[in-house]
Amino acid sequence: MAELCGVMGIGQTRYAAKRQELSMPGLLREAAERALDDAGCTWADIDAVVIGKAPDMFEGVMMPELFLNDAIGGAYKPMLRVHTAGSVGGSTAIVAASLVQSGVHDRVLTVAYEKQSESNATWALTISMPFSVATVAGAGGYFAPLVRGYIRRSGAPEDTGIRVAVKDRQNALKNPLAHLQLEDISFDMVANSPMLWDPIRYLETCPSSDGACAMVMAKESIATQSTKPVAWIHATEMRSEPTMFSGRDQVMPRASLDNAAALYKKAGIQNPRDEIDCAEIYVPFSWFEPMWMEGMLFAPINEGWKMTYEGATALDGDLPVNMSGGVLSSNPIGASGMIRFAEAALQVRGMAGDHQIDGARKALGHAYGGGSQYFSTWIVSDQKP
Amino acid sequence: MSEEVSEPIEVLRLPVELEYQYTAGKSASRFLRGLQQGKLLGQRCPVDGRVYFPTRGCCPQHGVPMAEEGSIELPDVGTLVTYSIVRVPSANIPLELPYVTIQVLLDGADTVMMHVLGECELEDVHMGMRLEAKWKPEEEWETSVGNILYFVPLDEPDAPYESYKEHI
Amino acid sequence: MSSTDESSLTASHKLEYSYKRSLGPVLSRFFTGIRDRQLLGAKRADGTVMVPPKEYDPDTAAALDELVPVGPGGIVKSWAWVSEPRRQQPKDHPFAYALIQLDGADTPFLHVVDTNDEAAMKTGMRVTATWADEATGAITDITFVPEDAR
Amino acid sequence: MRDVAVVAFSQSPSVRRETDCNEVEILIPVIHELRTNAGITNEDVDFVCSGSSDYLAGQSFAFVSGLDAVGAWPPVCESHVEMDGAWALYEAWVKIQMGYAELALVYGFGKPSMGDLPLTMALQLDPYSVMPLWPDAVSIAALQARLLLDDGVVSERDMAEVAVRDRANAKQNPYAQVKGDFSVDQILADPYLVSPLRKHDCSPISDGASAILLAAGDRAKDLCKRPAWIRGIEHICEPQDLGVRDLKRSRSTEIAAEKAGVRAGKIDVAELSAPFTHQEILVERALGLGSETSINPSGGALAGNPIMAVSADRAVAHATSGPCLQQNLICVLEG
Repeated sequence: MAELCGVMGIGQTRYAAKRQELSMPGLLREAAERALDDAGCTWADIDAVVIGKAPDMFEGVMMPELFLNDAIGGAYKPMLRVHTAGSVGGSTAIVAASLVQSGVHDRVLTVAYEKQSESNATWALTISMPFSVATVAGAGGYFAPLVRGYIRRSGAPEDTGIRVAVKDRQNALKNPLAHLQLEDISFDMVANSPMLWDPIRYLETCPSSDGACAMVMAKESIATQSTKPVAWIHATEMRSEPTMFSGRDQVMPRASLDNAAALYKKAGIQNPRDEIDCAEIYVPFSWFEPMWMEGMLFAPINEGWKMTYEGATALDGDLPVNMSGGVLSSNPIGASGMIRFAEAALQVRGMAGDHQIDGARKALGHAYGGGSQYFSTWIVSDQKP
Repeated sequence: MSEEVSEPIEVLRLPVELEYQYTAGKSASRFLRGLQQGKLLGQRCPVDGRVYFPTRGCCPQHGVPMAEEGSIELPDVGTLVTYSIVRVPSANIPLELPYVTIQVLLDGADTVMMHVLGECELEDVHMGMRLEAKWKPEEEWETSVGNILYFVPLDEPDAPYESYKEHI
Repeated sequence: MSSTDESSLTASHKLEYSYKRSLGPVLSRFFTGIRDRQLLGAKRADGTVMVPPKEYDPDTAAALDELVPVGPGGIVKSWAWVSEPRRQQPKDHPFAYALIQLDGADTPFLHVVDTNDEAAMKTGMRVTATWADEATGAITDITFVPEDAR
Repeated sequence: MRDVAVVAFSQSPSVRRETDCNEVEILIPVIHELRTNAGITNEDVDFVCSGSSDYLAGQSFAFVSGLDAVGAWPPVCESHVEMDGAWALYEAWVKIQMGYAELALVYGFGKPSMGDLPLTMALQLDPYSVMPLWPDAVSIAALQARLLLDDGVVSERDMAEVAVRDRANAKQNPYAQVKGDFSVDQILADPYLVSPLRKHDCSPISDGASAILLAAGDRAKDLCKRPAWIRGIEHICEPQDLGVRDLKRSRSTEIAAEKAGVRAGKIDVAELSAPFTHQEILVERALGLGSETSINPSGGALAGNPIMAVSADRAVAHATSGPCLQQNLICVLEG
């Protein structure tokens, strides 16, 4: 019953620790203009705008979309602002797609961003509240105990995370927009980097970036007229569960597994590892690659690390993961999920440049957030469903 | 007039300062008042009877308010479920580096609490360790989890993995 | 506080951070201008001038980069009298927020008018910008006062 | 377009300061009551969407704890807008339109009494050239009111009449915060709060939550004897800059109303959630409402304004966000 929706324009900023030469409107604009150019349309062609970002306290502006909207052509148009923790970039793309799939709008612009240099991410992520005693700082402190739980459960070799970190940083060298460009990245360099939140080392963590990512999505009759390849959306899915409850599996949350099963069912995928050509997965700490290989049903439970170890997730593997360098190489938090979705779309459009996987026809974009409790995903293809 | 060309302004500092009157809520207030008296009060979910510690306003799994009469006192001993050794400083955490952040399952509780470990060599930290709370002097007790300074190892055999693995 | 007290505990909570605002090319010129005691507006495609300048036209999203001098005098288009200022607000005595249309500008902008009392405020009155002794290049460097009071 | 209807609604009382409960504790009974009244469980719900604001709560990720009140297990298909709950309702309506959901749960919650709400709202303004002056929300609205008064678009008496009407209507609404019989002359004798606004011109600051159940076609008829069918739902956002907008009318409301088909038939009841009396008049005019329409029979936002929940509440006509009616949503419902 839903309308077909195609991604016909993608724009990303260059990602960096500080894009000090840009204001917030300027940052969104850099991505949005590139997406419009790619889609071959103008501001006037856009029917609605969907903006996503993580907590407002990162930039200290309450509902900043209200002052940003007109800089990306949103004056006197419908505008929505999405916030679903770390998965927000993905959820924002899904809301934009829904506006087209529902037949409500013909052509929608979506932008997700974060300008983390305006403040300090660790502060904004863990603001101390009265009566509570802070024992962990930022996302690393929160996720490290879960990573330890995964290692204990799966018996994964302790250098699995190092291998992921090296692979993603090598991939980033093929992506000129990536924040971290570590020319001399090596196993030893990661292994010898300081242990921050044991078992997570410095070079196994994501950076803090400024950046924005934008997409133009359109209904079938418009998208098919594009002179460039279109990424057709085959399925979108999202799942959430509470942060904690008794017996909650924090390492392999059911929301992830349910989300994956529902996504593949909608996309008509029986065997994801065979049918999906490549994936952009939200991996802010290297160990989450093996964990989400299981969480996305690419590998049996407790065996995701084998895919990393055997090189299956490398650019020349059978399921390349994070060809762009991933969150480990660029992390404007509110945009990080949308970058995954957009990079998946670039792959099936054949427009991913030096990190293009030859013949990629079906790709997965993935984001997660909160205490491993929010999941959003999509499957895109060069073919209509 | 000076001839020198002044530097353009590219970045402005903008302080934001807002004050709030934070409300802990009914459930957390009971829990915090217990702490003030040195009591660790858990609450039962009225649906499955599981004991939540620290308490929450409702059972997140079932979306129902915790039974008020279901408040039960827990001992200050438990099992280390998982942990991380933190070597990164943070403005809002006054602890000396490195320190060990832990998830503890108190005996009789069905959820973990986050805290820190003390009086333990880093190489000795491991999952399943038995732990005991180290309290501040009684005259310093407030309505805060901070009344427990940290947990310390107990001289007891480790809890078996099976006994706590569902809490990771 | 007794243990039978069932009302919720409350505590004050302060959210405090000093943000770093990178300005981009247009606002950089605007704030550098303020530091150097010069107010600037942006010329839009239809020839009208807006203050403060924006990088992109609010109605058309067209990039704006032509800045022209405006003010320092202007007309009060509307005003609101703040009789009990909050600690964060720019004055520690009663003052007015006002929409001021600077000479040379076609749209008003929000700023502060400092008069002794509310009776001195009037829609249509002329005001002019005065600068703090030490201008740092922030919007708070200036305050407007009645032109005839100078 | 599919037929979609509001089939159930619940709300907490609007109160100036909820001293016992935190945000989640306000929300728990509201969602519980909604499900009970509709006779459904979480498993029946295909999509959940909420609206809230971190700055109202003074902490990042404030909305995450809302999942506790839902009891989001097994995991739910869920999304959140950092906006008023009205826009969460809109997103849920879109999901039903695309066939993703048949039954959707929408909720909004806020506890603005924790902070200094008018001052907090200054953080919505341009962070470079406006926000550093800390113009509070009442002062911003007062600037708009004086423009209208100076131009004779409204009078102080018009504004007082709106307050008197809404407060009188609110007497019928057990959830409303400010209610009673007042005379126009009596309240016009009050001093200014921020000149030219008096206390009665400003909506109260309210803590509260509300929840709505949306259903498609036959599902709606199964669940409810008299579903409120959504015949049009549209929202529009203006540029924020006060200088470039026409503050003497609400253009975004006019556009949304036109698209939503407000004038396609007689409107019996309009619920407007403008936070200031002069803004309520602007919205009323933008909608083209006449004497055949009963305005704010519940008392409207001026009687009780749980800022993030106002939406999800009545057979909504209108919700707003941003300074001086920057963003407006219009929903046309039919019984």
